[in-house]
Amino acid sequence: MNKWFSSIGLFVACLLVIGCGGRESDRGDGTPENSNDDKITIALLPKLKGIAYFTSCAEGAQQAADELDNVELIYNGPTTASADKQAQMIDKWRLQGVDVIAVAANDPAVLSESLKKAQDAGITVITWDADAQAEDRSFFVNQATAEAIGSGMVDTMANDLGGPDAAGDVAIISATATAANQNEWMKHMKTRLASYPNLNLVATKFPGEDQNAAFQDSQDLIKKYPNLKGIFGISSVSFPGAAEAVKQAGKTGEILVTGLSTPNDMQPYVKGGEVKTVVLWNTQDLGYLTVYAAAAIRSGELKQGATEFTAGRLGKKLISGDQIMLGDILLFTKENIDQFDF
Amino acid sequence: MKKFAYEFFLLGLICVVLAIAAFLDPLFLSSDVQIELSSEIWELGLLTLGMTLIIITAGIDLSVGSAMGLCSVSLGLCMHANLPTGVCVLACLATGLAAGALNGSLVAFIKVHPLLVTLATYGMYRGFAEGLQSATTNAPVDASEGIKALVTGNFPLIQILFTALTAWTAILLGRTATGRGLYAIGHNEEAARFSGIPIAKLKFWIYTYTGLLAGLAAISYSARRSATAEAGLVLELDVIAAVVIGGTSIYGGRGRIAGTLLGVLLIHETRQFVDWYWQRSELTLIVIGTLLILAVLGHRFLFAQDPDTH
Amino acid sequence: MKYRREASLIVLVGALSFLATLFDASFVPANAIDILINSIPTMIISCGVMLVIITGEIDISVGSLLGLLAATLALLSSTAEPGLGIHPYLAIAIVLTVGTLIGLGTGCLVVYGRVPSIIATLGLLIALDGAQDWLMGGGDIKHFPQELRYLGTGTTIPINLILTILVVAGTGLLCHKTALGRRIYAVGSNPSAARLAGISVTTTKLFVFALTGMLTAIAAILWVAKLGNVSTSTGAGLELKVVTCVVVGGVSIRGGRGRILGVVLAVILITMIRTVLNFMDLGSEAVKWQRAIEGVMILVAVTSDHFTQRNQPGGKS
Amino acid sequence: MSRTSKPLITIENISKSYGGVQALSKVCLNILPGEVHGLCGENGAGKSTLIKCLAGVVSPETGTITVDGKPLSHGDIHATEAAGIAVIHQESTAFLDLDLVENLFVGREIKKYGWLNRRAMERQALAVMHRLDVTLDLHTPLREFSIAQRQMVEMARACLRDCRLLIMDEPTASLSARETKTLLGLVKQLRESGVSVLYVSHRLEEIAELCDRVTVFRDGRLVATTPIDQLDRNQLIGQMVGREINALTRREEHAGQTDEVRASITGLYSRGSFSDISFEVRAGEILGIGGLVGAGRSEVARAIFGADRYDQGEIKIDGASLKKGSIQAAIEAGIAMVPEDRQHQGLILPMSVSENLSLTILTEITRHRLIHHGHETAQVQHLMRRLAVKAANAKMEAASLSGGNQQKVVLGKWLAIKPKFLILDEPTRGVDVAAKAEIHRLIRELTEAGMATLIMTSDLPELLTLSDRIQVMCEGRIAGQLDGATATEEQVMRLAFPRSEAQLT
Repeated sequence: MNKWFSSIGLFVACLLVIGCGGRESDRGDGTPENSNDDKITIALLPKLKGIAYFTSCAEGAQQAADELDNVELIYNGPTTASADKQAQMIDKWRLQGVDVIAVAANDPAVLSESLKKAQDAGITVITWDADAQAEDRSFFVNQATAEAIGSGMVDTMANDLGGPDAAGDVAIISATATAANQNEWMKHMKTRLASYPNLNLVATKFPGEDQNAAFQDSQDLIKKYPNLKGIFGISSVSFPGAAEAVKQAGKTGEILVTGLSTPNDMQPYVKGGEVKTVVLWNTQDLGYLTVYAAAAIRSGELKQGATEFTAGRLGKKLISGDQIMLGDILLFTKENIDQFDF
Repeated sequence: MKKFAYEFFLLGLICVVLAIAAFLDPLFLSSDVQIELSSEIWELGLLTLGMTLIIITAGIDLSVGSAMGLCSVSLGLCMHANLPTGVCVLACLATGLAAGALNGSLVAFIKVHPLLVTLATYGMYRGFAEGLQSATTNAPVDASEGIKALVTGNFPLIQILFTALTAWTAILLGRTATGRGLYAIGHNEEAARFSGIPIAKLKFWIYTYTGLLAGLAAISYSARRSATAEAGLVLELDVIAAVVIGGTSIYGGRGRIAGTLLGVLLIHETRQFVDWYWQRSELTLIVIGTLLILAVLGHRFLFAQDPDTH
Repeated sequence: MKYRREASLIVLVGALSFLATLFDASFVPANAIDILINSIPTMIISCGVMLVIITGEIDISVGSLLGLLAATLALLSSTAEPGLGIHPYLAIAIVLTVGTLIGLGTGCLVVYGRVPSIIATLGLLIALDGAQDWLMGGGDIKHFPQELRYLGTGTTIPINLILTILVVAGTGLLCHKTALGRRIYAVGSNPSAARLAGISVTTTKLFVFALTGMLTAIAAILWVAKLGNVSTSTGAGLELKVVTCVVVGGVSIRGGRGRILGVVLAVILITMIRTVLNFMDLGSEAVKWQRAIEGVMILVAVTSDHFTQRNQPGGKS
Repeated sequence: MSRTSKPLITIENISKSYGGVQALSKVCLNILPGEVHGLCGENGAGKSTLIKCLAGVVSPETGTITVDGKPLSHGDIHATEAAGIAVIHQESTAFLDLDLVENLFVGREIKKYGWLNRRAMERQALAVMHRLDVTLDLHTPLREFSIAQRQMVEMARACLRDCRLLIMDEPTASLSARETKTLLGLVKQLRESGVSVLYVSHRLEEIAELCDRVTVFRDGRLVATTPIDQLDRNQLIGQMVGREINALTRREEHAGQTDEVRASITGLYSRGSFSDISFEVRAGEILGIGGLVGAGRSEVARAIFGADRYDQGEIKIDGASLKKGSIQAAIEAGIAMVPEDRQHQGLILPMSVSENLSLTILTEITRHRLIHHGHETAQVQHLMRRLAVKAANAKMEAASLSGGNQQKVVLGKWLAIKPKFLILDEPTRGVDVAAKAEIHRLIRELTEAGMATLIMTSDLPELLTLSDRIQVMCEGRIAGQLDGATATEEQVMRLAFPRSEAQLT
């Protein structure tokens, strides 16, 4: 019996603690959300933290926040590309009462619920980099659609391999088999590849987040397919992995690697010749534009139906429907890569 | 009371965390926030119930998170095929049961060390989950229709279920012959066998039970987020950490459900608050890892009655 | 049959090679060296973890530790932002020291703090992972000095492979030819008897943990030298791979038993599964099941012994 | 034997306590060169603690130990070794995963240029094995050796060093009579060569045969040190327990024995362990099984109890045949077993006495699927009274009891199920004289009340006094049967030895 009383006692005590805490803050509550009406708190959520791509986005975002003196920027994200962790963060921000949540969605389905709740709580939700379900956000800061990215990579590769008649085997090295973004890109890549009849997709590999496995997969592909001409490294792990494998196999120039990356990040391989062209957009500008858009939407300057919008140093940006367009995809090559620093 | 000294110690730690929270950001302690954040605790809580039983027998199950992912995918597949909700839920639970039973039979009947079995199935279940999902739907399945009701409302079914299962597991462990048997196995498996305790049966049963709990956790997760192979990723670390922080000895034979619950609460509150206040995901990891080590050190130096076991 | 486990691992390696040869006649000559080179980090760390497991403890923090050490090395030696660009040899020395010290710290937690090793290293696994992410901050680090990269990519002489062979040979010698090695086995086999025989259990365990830390540092250096890129995911999941290799290699998880040869074979086996699957024409659908297939193979490897030995009488645990 | 007056070892005023319990208080003792010094006392009397102090495993709180006039530093194993003190500990110090040579040299390997010198170690190992007159393969892991063989390795390990004092803590506890004889011979041989031996044993016969002087301990104090020729058996026992104990008497008549066959075992066979085992045990009868260690007795016991599988044969309890390899089925049929290894198989040491006692009757004390604490306490109290378990209360950890009381708890937990057929495997190993007598009394009482009892023991006097009938096993077979009332030790031994060896002796 003693045991039971003690266990119950424990729980009552526990509940009391939480309960007291609750009451206490209820009394002193009501301030955090709308206390600083002039300050707009923007929470910027990347797909994951700690990769160059999103870090440079964050740098751009911080520039914008510094320029707009009424903006306070929070930047945090999961340490792996986990939609679940993103949803947890969105929930927390909603409870903390931020004004805008800007999300680079790892997975629209997983995030849907959290985003809806945030909107219901009166928070402005926009997406950037990767879109969520259209009804879950107001605007999407669109640097490129999945289709544009997919076909962009294929076109770049084909171009580097000799134009429309480019011939040879190509392979894709992705992340995990369930990585939503990569799967979406691959779908469009495959469609686009159909228009290059002589480019033959021989294999797709899923090394996950394991650098060593990405390297090993690339190495094996190079050996197994003697006619391999190109490798798409479509994650931040597989792109350098594939480039390094090509370099160490002594196939520099014979096998080209392409993928998405910031210019600084892949610069050694572009200089080295393993990568002829890196596909990307100006990531700093993307972060910059996102913060400007977020502030404008929150303050009511930017409403649905607008067709144009001025974003600081970027000048006028087009809006099509509910998508704010960043502009063109950039191609970084040996010649121009030194001009960019992000 | 002396018997529950460690539980009070944990309670004290929770109070310290909450006091720090109250000092830094009282909003965190408001009931709204606490209730909202608690939606993440149920899966962790469910899995720790089974894990406590397993660790008390000196076993371990590294595969719970992966099994949860596999269950979630099987739920998603059934929903994708437009099967009735009941069938989907049953399929999910059956998957968990099967995953647990595989672990259980290898541990109990083939007598492979549980660390080895579940180390292997940890990779295998996740591999199957990812394979299944990418080979069929190739995306998480929205599970909001039908099972959403399980996690919403004033008294969501999942919480009632959790409470009931907690009570049941606690009684089982503290007051029944089965519970006595589990402790006996944990302390000295050979002597338990010579006393006629059905070791293989009990072991098989607890791993299977844990599998079933993984199925339940998968339903809860899928209803909150979506049915995906990502469900339960690295959750096993939290589960083991919570059980061990709760005072269960990794060597077996010692542990109580009350402690486990407090362990869950401590990990949950700490994690949520660090996430909430500092907004640095990596800091949360450092804090949780350190907390685990400190809690065990604390247990050793403040409460060790058996300094020379192992 | 003393070398039963080794024999069956050789058979498995042979069977896999044969299977791959069916798809590509030149599989073995073309890939043997590369498979060995790709197995280097796992191989080196497995040597340390094997010793830890033989003493009856376990270390599951090595993956995070490798990541943290690789990040440290990258920050110290990278010539571009945010690296400090200090001389690579100095950086290597620092990383080796840090690795050994962290290993020693782990040992102290286990030996003096009497925290069960699986729990202590689980805590470190989580905490060091966070520390790695904290250090890395911005993103991948590249631009390593040539002296460092040469360790991993020196084309004519694979220095990293030679180093690995030295580590493996050293571990073998330690195990079978030195008093310390004997004591490591003795401690795992019967700790109280070891104490009575005048062996310091404390020192022995501290030594194996510190050694594992140092070997992890070597693996981290070679990892960076080989791949030329450090990210926040570097080393993730390596600990489970290492433990899997060690137990598949026939080291008893209860301590006291195991040989380096088995572990080496197991590392090769588990590393080559990926390459063999890559060389088999799995097709675009089957490749999605690669991880599941690997999982099943590991489960079979881990449990096979128990199925075959089940009918022997009087199996004392 | 030359007796110099100057002692080799002088122990003065040694005290040691563990958590408030005084294990040794102000003990003074000296050991002369070339003497075999017996050490007696009930379990918990302080013998083991004294040995640990001498061995440098624990450091005493007060007092000094001097070797040849030089003080020995406390708690330093290496200093002890350097002083020429070697110990064969009571608990097994074998490294089962290491081979024989490795075991012999663990902790003091022979090195050459820093590397192990295997050849030199093998040479020395062979030499010492030769000296001990045992032949064992040098490269077999100890796991594959029998208990007795492992004991020999421990002996060899101690002999390997040129020790001046050899401490032996119950070295014959798990040895058969023949092996004991070899060992005693060896001790005598050591004495001849001038080595002192501190010999701890519960077996008074050995003490009488071997020792020059005997020191008796009781409750952490030294009672007396007496030359053996001034002491008879009963005085010795009297010193140990502080009161007279009725010495065991042979069972005079088969009281309570019936013709009702309780257990019948026919043609039991297990590959590699035993074959052709057939016998019957009747209600009210004690069947003793003798034989050398490793003859297969324990294996038969385990097979009957369902702890091990067997290949052929049948076991019937009250005419109903028993399911193979299931302890639960055996218990249901009314079989109980007190296993050989009390600490690992008999008891769950970290659990309380109460929990240990109720482990076999969990279903009985369960009401509405919950354990009923009232019923549990009642049952436990009853058992503790009946067995006279000396424990402060039932909530004490079983580990804190003395060996004899622990064994009573093991017995008690089986009496709780009211067994029809009780198997006892080495029931009094490491149990002090008083507890031993009580256990014997209890076994007889229960048997007379209609239980069938099967007892396996290496202790010949125990076998002869308790059994109604004796069967002797040799190399996995039953070598012959003797009548309990008339059998002699010689008869048992003759059957116990394999043929070829019997001719030699």
